[in-house]
Amino acid sequence: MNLRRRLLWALGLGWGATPALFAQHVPQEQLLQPYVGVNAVQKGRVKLEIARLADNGFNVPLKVSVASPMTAQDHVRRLLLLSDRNPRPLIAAFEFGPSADQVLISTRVRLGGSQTVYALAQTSDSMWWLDTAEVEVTESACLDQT
Amino acid sequence: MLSLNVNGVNHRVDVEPEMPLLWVIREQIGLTGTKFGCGIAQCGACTVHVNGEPVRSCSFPVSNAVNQKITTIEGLTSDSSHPVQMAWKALDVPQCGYCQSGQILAAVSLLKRIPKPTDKDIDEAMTNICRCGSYQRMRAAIHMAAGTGKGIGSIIHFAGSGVANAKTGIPTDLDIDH
Amino acid sequence: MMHSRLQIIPAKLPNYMTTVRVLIRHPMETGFRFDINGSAVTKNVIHTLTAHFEGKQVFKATLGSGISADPFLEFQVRTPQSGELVLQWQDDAGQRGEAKVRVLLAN
Amino acid sequence: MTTTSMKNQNQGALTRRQFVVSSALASGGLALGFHFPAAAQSNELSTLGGDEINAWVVVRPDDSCVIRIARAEMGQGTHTGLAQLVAEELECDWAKVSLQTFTPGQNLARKRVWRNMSTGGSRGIRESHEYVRQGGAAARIMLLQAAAAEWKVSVNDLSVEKGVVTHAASGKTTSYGKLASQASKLPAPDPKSIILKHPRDWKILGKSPRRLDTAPKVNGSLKYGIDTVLPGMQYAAIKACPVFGGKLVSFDASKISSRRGVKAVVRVDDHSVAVLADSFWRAKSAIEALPITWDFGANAKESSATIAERLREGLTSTNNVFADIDQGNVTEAIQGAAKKVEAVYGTQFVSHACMEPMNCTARVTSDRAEVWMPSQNAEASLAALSAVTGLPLEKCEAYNPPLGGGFGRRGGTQDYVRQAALIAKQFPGTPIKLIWTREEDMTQDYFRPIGQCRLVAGIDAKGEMVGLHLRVSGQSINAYVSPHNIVDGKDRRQLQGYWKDPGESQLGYTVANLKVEYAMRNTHVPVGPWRGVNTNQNAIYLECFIDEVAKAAGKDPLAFRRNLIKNHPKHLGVLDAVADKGGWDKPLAPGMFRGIAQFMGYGSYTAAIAEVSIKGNDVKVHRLILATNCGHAVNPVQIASQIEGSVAYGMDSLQSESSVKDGRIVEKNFDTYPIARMYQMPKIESVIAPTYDFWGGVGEPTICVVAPAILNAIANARGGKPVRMLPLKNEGLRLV
Repeated sequence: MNLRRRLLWALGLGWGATPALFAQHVPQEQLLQPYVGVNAVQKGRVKLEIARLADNGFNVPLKVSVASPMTAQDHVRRLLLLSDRNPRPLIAAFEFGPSADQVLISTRVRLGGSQTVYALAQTSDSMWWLDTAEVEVTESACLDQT
Repeated sequence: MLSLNVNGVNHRVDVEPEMPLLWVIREQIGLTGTKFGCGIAQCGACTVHVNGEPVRSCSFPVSNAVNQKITTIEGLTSDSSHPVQMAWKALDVPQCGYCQSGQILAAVSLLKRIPKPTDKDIDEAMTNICRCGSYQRMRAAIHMAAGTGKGIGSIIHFAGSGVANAKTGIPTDLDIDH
Repeated sequence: MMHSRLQIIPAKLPNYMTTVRVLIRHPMETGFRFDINGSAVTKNVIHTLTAHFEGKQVFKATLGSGISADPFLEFQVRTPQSGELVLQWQDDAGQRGEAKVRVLLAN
Repeated sequence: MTTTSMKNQNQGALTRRQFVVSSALASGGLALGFHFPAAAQSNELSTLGGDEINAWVVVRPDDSCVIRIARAEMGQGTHTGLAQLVAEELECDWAKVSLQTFTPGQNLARKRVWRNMSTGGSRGIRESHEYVRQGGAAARIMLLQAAAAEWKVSVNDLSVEKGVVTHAASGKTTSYGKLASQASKLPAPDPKSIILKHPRDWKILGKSPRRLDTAPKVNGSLKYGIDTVLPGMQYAAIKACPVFGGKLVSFDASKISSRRGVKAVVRVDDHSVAVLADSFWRAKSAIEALPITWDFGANAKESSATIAERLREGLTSTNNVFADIDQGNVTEAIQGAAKKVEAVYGTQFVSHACMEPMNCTARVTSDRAEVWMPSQNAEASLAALSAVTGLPLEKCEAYNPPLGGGFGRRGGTQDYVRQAALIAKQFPGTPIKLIWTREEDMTQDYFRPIGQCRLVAGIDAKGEMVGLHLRVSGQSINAYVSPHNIVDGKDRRQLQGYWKDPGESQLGYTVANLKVEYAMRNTHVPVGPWRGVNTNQNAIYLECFIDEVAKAAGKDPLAFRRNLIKNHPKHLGVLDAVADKGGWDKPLAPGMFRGIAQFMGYGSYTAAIAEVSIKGNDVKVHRLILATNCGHAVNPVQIASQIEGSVAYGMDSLQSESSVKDGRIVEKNFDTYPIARMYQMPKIESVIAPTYDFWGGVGEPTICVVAPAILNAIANARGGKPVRMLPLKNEGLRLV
């Protein structure tokens, strides 16, 4: 059961209810909860770069970096890319060993409609760090409902 | 070199004799009010006057226009004061407006031929395509320009609870200065 | 089998970081598309990509349908000495891919 | 890449300043008071000699007000309507209002302060009315605060009318032009503190001031995208593989390279080739003579017949079908009914056929890319340009003059912008104007999707419909353009107008046993939104069938509908309004027949009555009465314009068809693809029935009731024999 389905379930809209006409935005708390649990999430250290407008969402360049000394004592353990509107929220997860010296990832992602993209990093002290970026996916005006 | 008289100005153009007049007007002379729509004389967006007669310039070789008097929408009047243009403005005929240069020139030559046209005359003369469907207002504007007193324009009824709200100032009838 | 394009920018002193750029020919089929008869096209994405340097895992990516077709990834790995860098990936259909490159440390 | 060399490659290189000057000259004929950015000199938007009070409003010393407009204007009067919304709250003098548009780059530079720039889905006004009115109100509050500060009085003691501010107690007056400078320095009021005017207090809204953009449309001075002229510009004609999905293999440039004016032949992408020349006609003539080898691929086997067969299978199949509504027990209800009615309807592919063919002018260098294009969404054009050139958005700009029609073709699908950018990229610095021929336009469209619908109804002994089973089988737009928008594999969008959810496109009928299903059956033909999108086809299926059921039940079609619709008062309201104004109960002249239909789309409720006669195969539509409840009527005369236009568009649903043979579209131009003309048009009457408790759309909703109203009248004229498979020519009929 994916997260969105779980949400619908929680709202009592699970089985039998008509599905939403369009995928809905998942609120930040619910989007991050499966990964961070009850732990606090702070803004900072992570830097997410992504263009404000995307042509159709099929191929959107994205760059993310995490500031970290990357020592055995203090390094980035994991980095997650999340979408608040894709049918599957987890875009990608990256794991680094303490041998890494810096974290700088570039990739190309699919975005199902205008949304907020989240870059969530966990450092070796188990702290969670976050950066977000809003992207306007310019789909057919007659179809999109955002 | 071909010699063309467009809107009273002589132009010399170095083009193939078979080049359609449309492209000479738009690209060589630089008057872009005449539009490209279909290229096969079907839609009329490219209508100009040659010696006062409407011609679909996309299918009219430039060589046929040499030494003729060509009038484009820009040359119809210098101040949009032709009765057809005035009526077009008065009734807010254009929607997207792309076809309107051709429509106006078609209407002008209709009125020149038949000063007081009937609806049937209008149906027969106005064969240009308007994809936005401004036909009813075009018909009304032609009647207005001709002074036939037969233009129906837009017929608007207000109904439903909008009428009930009329007491609160919401208009119940056409409230325009047309 | 899929073809990949692999580019590395070898480490320069003093931080021993090698940049890896990899582009893999793969449709990254999302499972959300439909064919002409209205049947959903089976999901098939490269779900895992790892990098090993001298036999030790130095990077792991878990990918999903949110990654574009012909996935592109750029990342850094620490290469304190010259050695072999091995990239391996696997898709939902069980297909595996591998690319090896010898990293020569620039001095 | 096959590219012959380009002569005069540096011709287009010129300075920004030169360019701006020349394009300002080129657009010199624009009506005073209309400010289109032919080219933006920077990301900073000009204040045109006035003071910017906020993002929406600039006030000049002469008291004239410039209202900034974000959305595209493609004919519906969106710009004028939006200006009315701002001006109403601003309390300015409408006679002194002018408009200013801006670029997506300027919107981005100000963190999208103007929000969405797209026009589509009849959303231009209904989606933005609140924040643009707030923009006007905020500016008014700031101007009044400036006056209060100057006179040292309370803002509450001031009044304003037509931009003149009065302090009643002292008799002092001043005007917006004198206050602008001070007002522009004040902090913006808290949006939550702003109370918008009640419609009963409207002075500009609800009235019908003339459109602000008419003047340049009657003298040829309005510059559309296709009229863009840049120094050193070259013209491109393009040809894409006529079979969708096919590929470009090769072409023999040597056969045309010696033709006069031809500069280059270029591969654009994997399925299209372009010829560049110094005139469009030369480019077009050359590409027609260019030998091209295509790999048509497997889709060359597809035809209208193979597609129809696939759709037919979907009507009864148990594969890949879902029920969006399944209430009661439809099977039992129909089996147990006194009478059963069954029908299969079909609608065809149709083309947008915007009068201004697809076109785009592009200029690309290594660090700057610009496009001039007709676009329903300039931000989409900008994003496409950035994606094609690889340049960041900040180094790209898109200029969007008014469109020569849009109809859904120029929204999210920016194929023509991509093509122009791909060509221009190959000739750095040279502006390239790409124009599609009409043939290219009509065969490389994103067509209205094809569909069929099977409907079965059960009627009880009293003539009441006790069960309705409706299944649409057809192509999905979402599956083609945005499959990720299909939630849980169920493409509900194709059932637009049959939804139970209120607000947008709700089914108005209540049937105890009801099943509404969709079986997705796709084709190789590209599809997209076509003005009205799925409401057009879905209204034909349901509304024509309801007439069949009413006849089988021996009931009057209006009375039958009124009974089914009684739980939905707004649907009922427009139905009654159209029946009243259309004189449903009044006798008709001999030989004349009526048809009625109702539907909902884009947040608005619509209904129509058609009056038709038939002589032989000639169908004459004499009169159409269309009613809409669009919630708030911003500009009634413009609403009437849209209603009148929707008749032409709706009639084309009946007579036009883009058919498929050997994998490609057969109808290439207006000689084989009929478009409604003057002689076919009926007398149209608009019934505007706003209830002022919601905001609905205007540009699309009335189209969908035109065709079923006419079809129901045709069936009545033919002794009850319906036309079920469109276009009309399938039954040997034509509109005269």
